[in-house]
Amino acid sequence: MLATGVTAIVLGQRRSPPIIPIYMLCLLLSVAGCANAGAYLIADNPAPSMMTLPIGLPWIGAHFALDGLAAFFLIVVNLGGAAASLFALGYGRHESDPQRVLPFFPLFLAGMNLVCVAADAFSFLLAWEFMSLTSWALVMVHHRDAANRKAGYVYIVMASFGTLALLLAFGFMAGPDGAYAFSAMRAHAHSPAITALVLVLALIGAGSKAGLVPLHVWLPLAHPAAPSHVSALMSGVMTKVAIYGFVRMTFDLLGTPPWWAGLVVLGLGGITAVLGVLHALMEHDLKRLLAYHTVENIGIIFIGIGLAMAFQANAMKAAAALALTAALFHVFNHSLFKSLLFFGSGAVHAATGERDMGQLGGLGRVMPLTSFVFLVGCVAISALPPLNGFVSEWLTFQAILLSPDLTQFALTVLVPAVGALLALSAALAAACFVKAYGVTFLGRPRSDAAANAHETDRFSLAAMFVLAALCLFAGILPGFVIDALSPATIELLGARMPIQEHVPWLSIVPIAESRSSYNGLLVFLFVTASALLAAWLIHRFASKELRRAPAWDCGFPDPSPATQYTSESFAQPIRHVFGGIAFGAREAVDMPSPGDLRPARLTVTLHDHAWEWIYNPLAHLVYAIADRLNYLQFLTIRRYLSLVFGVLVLLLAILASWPI
Amino acid sequence: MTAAFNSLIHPFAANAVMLILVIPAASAALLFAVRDYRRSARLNAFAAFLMLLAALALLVEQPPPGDYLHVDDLNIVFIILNSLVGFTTSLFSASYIAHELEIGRLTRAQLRFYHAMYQLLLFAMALSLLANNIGLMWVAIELATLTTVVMVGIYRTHEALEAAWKYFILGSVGIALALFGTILVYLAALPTVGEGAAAMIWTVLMSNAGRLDPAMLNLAFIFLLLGYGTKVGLAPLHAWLPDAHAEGPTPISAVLSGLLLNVALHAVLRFKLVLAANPGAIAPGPLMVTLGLGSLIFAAFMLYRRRDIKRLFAYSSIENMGIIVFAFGMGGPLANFAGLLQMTMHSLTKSAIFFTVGQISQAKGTQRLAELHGLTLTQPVLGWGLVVGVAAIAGMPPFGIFTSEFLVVSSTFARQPLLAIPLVIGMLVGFGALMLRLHDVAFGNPGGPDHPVKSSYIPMTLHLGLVLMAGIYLPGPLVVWFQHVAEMLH
Amino acid sequence: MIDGLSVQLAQMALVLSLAPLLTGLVRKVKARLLRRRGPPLLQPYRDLVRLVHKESVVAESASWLFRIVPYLMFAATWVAAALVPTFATGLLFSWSADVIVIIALLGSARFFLALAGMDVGTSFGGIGSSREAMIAALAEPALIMIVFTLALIAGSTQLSTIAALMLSSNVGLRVSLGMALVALIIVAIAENGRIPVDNPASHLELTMVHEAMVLEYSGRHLALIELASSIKLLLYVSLIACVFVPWGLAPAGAPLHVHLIGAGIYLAKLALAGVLLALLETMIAKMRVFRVADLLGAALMLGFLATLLRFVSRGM
Amino acid sequence: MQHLAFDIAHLLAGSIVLVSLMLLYQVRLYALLNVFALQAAVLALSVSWQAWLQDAPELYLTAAIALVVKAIVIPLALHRMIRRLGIHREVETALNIGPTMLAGLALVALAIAVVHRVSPDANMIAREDIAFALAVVLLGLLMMVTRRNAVSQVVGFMSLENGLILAASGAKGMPYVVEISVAFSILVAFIVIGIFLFRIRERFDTVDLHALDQITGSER
Repeated sequence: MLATGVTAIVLGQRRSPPIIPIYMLCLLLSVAGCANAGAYLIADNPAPSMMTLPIGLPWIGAHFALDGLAAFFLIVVNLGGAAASLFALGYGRHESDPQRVLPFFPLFLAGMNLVCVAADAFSFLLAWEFMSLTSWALVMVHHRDAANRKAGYVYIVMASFGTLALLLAFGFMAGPDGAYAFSAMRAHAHSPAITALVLVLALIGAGSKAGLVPLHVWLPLAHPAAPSHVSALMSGVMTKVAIYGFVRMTFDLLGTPPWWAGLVVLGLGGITAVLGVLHALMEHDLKRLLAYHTVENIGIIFIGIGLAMAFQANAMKAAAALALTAALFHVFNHSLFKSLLFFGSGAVHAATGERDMGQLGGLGRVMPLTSFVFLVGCVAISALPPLNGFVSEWLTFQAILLSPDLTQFALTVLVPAVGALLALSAALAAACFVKAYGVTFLGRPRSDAAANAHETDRFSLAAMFVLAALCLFAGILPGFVIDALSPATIELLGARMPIQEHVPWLSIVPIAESRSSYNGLLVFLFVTASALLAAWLIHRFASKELRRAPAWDCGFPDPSPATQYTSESFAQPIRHVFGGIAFGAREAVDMPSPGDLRPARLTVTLHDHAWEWIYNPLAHLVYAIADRLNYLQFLTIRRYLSLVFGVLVLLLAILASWPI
Repeated sequence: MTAAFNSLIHPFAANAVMLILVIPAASAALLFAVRDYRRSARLNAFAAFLMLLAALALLVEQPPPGDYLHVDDLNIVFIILNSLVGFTTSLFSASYIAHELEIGRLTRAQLRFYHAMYQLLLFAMALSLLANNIGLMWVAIELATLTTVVMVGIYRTHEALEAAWKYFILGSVGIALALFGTILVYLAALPTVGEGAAAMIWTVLMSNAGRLDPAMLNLAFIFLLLGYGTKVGLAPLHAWLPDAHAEGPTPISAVLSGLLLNVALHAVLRFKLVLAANPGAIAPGPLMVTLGLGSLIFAAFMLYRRRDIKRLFAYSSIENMGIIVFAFGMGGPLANFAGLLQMTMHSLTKSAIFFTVGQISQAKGTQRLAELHGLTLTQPVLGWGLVVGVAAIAGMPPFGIFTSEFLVVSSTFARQPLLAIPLVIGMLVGFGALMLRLHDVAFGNPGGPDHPVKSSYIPMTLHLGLVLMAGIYLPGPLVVWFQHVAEMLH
Repeated sequence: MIDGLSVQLAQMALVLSLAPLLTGLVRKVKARLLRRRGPPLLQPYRDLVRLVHKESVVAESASWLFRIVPYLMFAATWVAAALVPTFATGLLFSWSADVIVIIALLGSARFFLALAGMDVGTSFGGIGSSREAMIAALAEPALIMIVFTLALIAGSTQLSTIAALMLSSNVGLRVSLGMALVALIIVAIAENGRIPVDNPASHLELTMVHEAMVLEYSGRHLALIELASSIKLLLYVSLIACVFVPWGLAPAGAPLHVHLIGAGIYLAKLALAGVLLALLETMIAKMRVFRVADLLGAALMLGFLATLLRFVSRGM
Repeated sequence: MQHLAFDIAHLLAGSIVLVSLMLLYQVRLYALLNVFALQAAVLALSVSWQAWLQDAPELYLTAAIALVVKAIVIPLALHRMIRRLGIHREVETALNIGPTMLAGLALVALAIAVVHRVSPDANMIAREDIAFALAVVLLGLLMMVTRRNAVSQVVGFMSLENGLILAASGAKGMPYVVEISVAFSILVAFIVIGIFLFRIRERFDTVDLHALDQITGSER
């Protein structure tokens, strides 16, 4: 079995200090993993391969299985891993203390691989929590910064909270006699009550890892805190492993989910998508912005999953297959472009030492290649054709359009609303990345660091270009990806989308030609062709001379770059529109009286409802109880004795009144 | 007494059992005599090692139960664990105590005393584990208590003496209650078993537990649970535990957390078995579950406001004891197995943590959490050792406690979902507190002085290695053995 | 196949050639309504030619992106327009992109234009981009909702299919359609930066959106952008036309004269739409930028309501 | 005859309970010590009665220990200590006398109620004795809990122990009663010495280290 191989070798290798060999090794192993899983998916009628090791929980052993779903997620994991390793070959040199990164990076990869192949509750949870632990260690790499320590703390607590939720869920599915093997759980039929509980717990567990609102609070803290290649892994890959856990539990282990589960997941997904992107719009820290975007994309994926659940509950297999394919496709896409974008931010960070967009700007001229691939990533994540982000959202829309056939009224009311939310989040994402790219790479540099930046190293560029190429490929030839996803959907739903590879012109047809179809390749060709045509015509028959001149700017050329729009000012109109609802945003203008020379100030306060309504109260509660109980630490011996005495008398009284 | 043995117990096994008792007793006497503290430390470790060998010998052959001593699967687990941790701790204490002498916290006289007491403690614990006679068991535990009281107070600081005094008073009351319970058990057995020593022999009690007077047994169990529960450190009987851990020498904290709590727990388990075997008596399970949950949640919250690192981990011991008692209270093969595993893992991990903490406090010259920062930078081995230890004790994979907590929670949830909720909450709260402190201690910008650490890392690494192995792979024989014990406890 | 191709090519040429005319028409009518003589109908063509032959001045602080955006934008818009049936449904490549894709193509055009607005690093560019982003963030979901309504009625997101269904007049009058129409008109006005959302003729810095973005452009680049925006206007007009007043659309494989009739009718539709738009723009005043959000929000609500109606009951 | 013997045993046991209640009633330390000495004496009496009853000679030893150590030595020691350490003579109560007495009565009732559950077929003497012993134990604890002075708490602990001895002696043919009583006397001695060493004047909780250094002369 591959992943165990990864673990073994990784464990063997981990202690050696030098950077190159470790990342090389990770790269090779990840590529091998990709190849293996890919081979499994390509193979016609693949048979799931099982394996049991005599480790882990005694009298059960550790089961591992490789099936379609696992194989697909293995590809996602190892693709991300390979890219991250490649990137780290260059980026790792900038690391201040690599010996805090090197041991855990391979272990982190191994943990994620293990989660995907684990086939019994114990090894699943072990790998899951191991993944959390190693990633926590990676978050704590730059531990001298108090903010990072807080991030690590919030992260590890949320992670173990999620793990405990999953643990309870598995405990339910395994039953009192402890049938922890997935095969046993599948065979076991679960009562509705148990199914409901398990679903809720699984949603909490996986959601807290994936960053589902309101369990997302750790994510924008922890992801930026880690080194960029790790952030890419956490954001692009680890959240996907969480998705894997959810899909595995709901579709595979529980069997057909009830329709209301689809309702819940849909609603949460929609809210998550919009809130995530709104938060991202308000951010001015590049990596935090990307992290919040992960929240948004998780929402989109959960919308797809929710649709699939709803369809499955109504026995609309084809539709369910479409929805699930859309979700998984988006998983794939997001792992690609989110890694790409985090790499980009890492490159920027390495070149300028800045993450605050307020200090950046104009990098497009000093780092042309980076800015180009970053642009590709932005277009992809903004769901614009002809790149891959659009395809998965398009598929999701197609799935939504099938949902009027759902029988439950609640669903038929909710689904269009979710569709609106999805569209809204897509549009906002575009706005957000106009902001991110425009403020960071365009305009004039806002600091010397930005002005004197320089292009990053070859490895980093290579990693980013590979990912960009993959984004383009998945965007213009989505048919192949969809076909590669079919084994998973067949296993989980017993249905698949129509085979795409025979469709003429390589276009994709979700249900029927007459209904809807999309051909990324042609659109791409048309756009490039007509753009080139226009350029050629104009340069051929009309002028092509060009003159550089100072910016006109309506005749008010401003010397200082500070007059450019910053990320805050860019987001201001959108904050006006949504801020009131989403953040309870308040603006306070402090305008000096005439003749007063002090500058006017505009202060904006945003609130994160999740923190203010859930987490801070909880923390306060815990501390309050802790304070109350703490008195017990400083009692006199007599009082302690009276405690003992009280318990004794209480027990005796109970005994005296015990019915025989 | 020896006469009784030779007549009752098969020679070879008798030797093994005898050795377990004689070695520490003899070496205790010897150590009182030895002047040079280095030699005495070496002797101490050597004796502990011999004791470990003797304990392992019990695996080979177990003698038939005698009037006073008996060996069964249950107490073999405890004995081997005890002698193992006792041995490693003696290794650790050798270097630790030497350092204490250098910085002048202890005098040579006290050192002699210390080593002798150490062996005496081992002897007392071994005796109470091996005792087949509940009166003997009681005596042994009283002896162990008194020894540890003296050890806790050995620094003669104001806090140390107060802690020792508190421990002494509460301990004496506990002892008294336990004795009353023991008498009640005897009275319960009197009508059926008849007068004389037979009515105090555990095996005899077990064999006709069904016919003992239930009401009397209930009464007895309450007293025993409270009496020995004080030693286990169950809230609200725990008051002595944190101070005793915090103020005593660190090796003693390790022994207290790692061993003495288990010994008391063993006593409770014995009587639980008697009670469980009696149809008329109340089920002991709910009582233990309640106490366990209470201790778990209470300790979890108490962790937040701690200022002293050793007190912190003392409370985490209470927390773990709560989980263990909860597991045994739940009963059933899975939960019992989990309880045993958790107990073993806790002993190993917690003593390892105390080793680390002791070295840390020696390196930094303080136990105050507020003054410990960024240890992974200044003392990489200690810092990361602490990280690993805390991760293990907090139930993180791939360490053994994860396995046991997995079993406890999942099996509980499958049977009593409502019980699992507070359990999980308690675990989570405690986890949060431990992690919070760990972040401050192990990470961040270092401060304060840094003395080099001379004591050896071997015990710590050994324990953590074992815990790690248990988390990934439990050897088959061990599993079979634990399962058998779990069945027996069922 | 062949006639499909010919229709496709004809349409591409048609939109390219007609777009400036429509813009000119609107300007002319507006001027007349304002008692001015106004520029001649063909003025836009002249402007384009002149601009194309001028040298283009690029700010020093502009990056490589600044210079390719006009081409990308033009291409995206043109391709999008080429896929909306104007006078015939039988477009060869209509299957390669459904209406969602068309919207998304316009979206990417806007995306790049907004980037270009921020590229030079002037304050006005930023104003334009951020306001455009805000408008788009509301307009696109509304558009998607409208598309949902249509798609749910027609059971397809292919414009040709939708148009064909609308043509086959068994649709009848529906509440949802009405709502969708109103919403679509609002969105169209917003997307094309017409009054009351934005004033294409305005150069008062603080009120302009689209103009602010293209402030730094000149020469051929400006020409392409102008052309693209007039194509966009044409696109929306023909979108509304082919969905809501599909009469005269030549079905696929119809004989040539039908196509010619269709083209004639299409021209009539365009003229009508231009006059109506001019009327509207002269009648109402431009609103403050932040009121736009309310307007578009209303459109979004309408679209959502229409979709919801479709979801809960087929009849509406 | 036999019946009469049981009655006498019960009488003695009951009177010990009575004396425990009297202990709770005391407000002056000296009086407290005297009453405690009385209790020890009564205990010795009852233990020796049990010895005669069960003709278990070793119980006489226990009785002797009770008489000598607890009725004479320790009270005297405490007397001297009070004088030496200048502990003021009042019994400081955490709970006033009246409520304490009520609580004590409630505890006695509880003890009887609990033991009443024991099936009567267990031999009578044990059953009744246990009831009284339990009562004494609980009252001793109550004493420790509701009195603030170290001395009175020691007294409480010792009366608790008396209860244990009572139970042990009542248990027919129970082995090691002597050993247990010895062990406990040692324990009590430890506590008393502790009080003396640490100069615990008023409270259990505050140990006076300075005094300790004087005594042991250890350098710190």
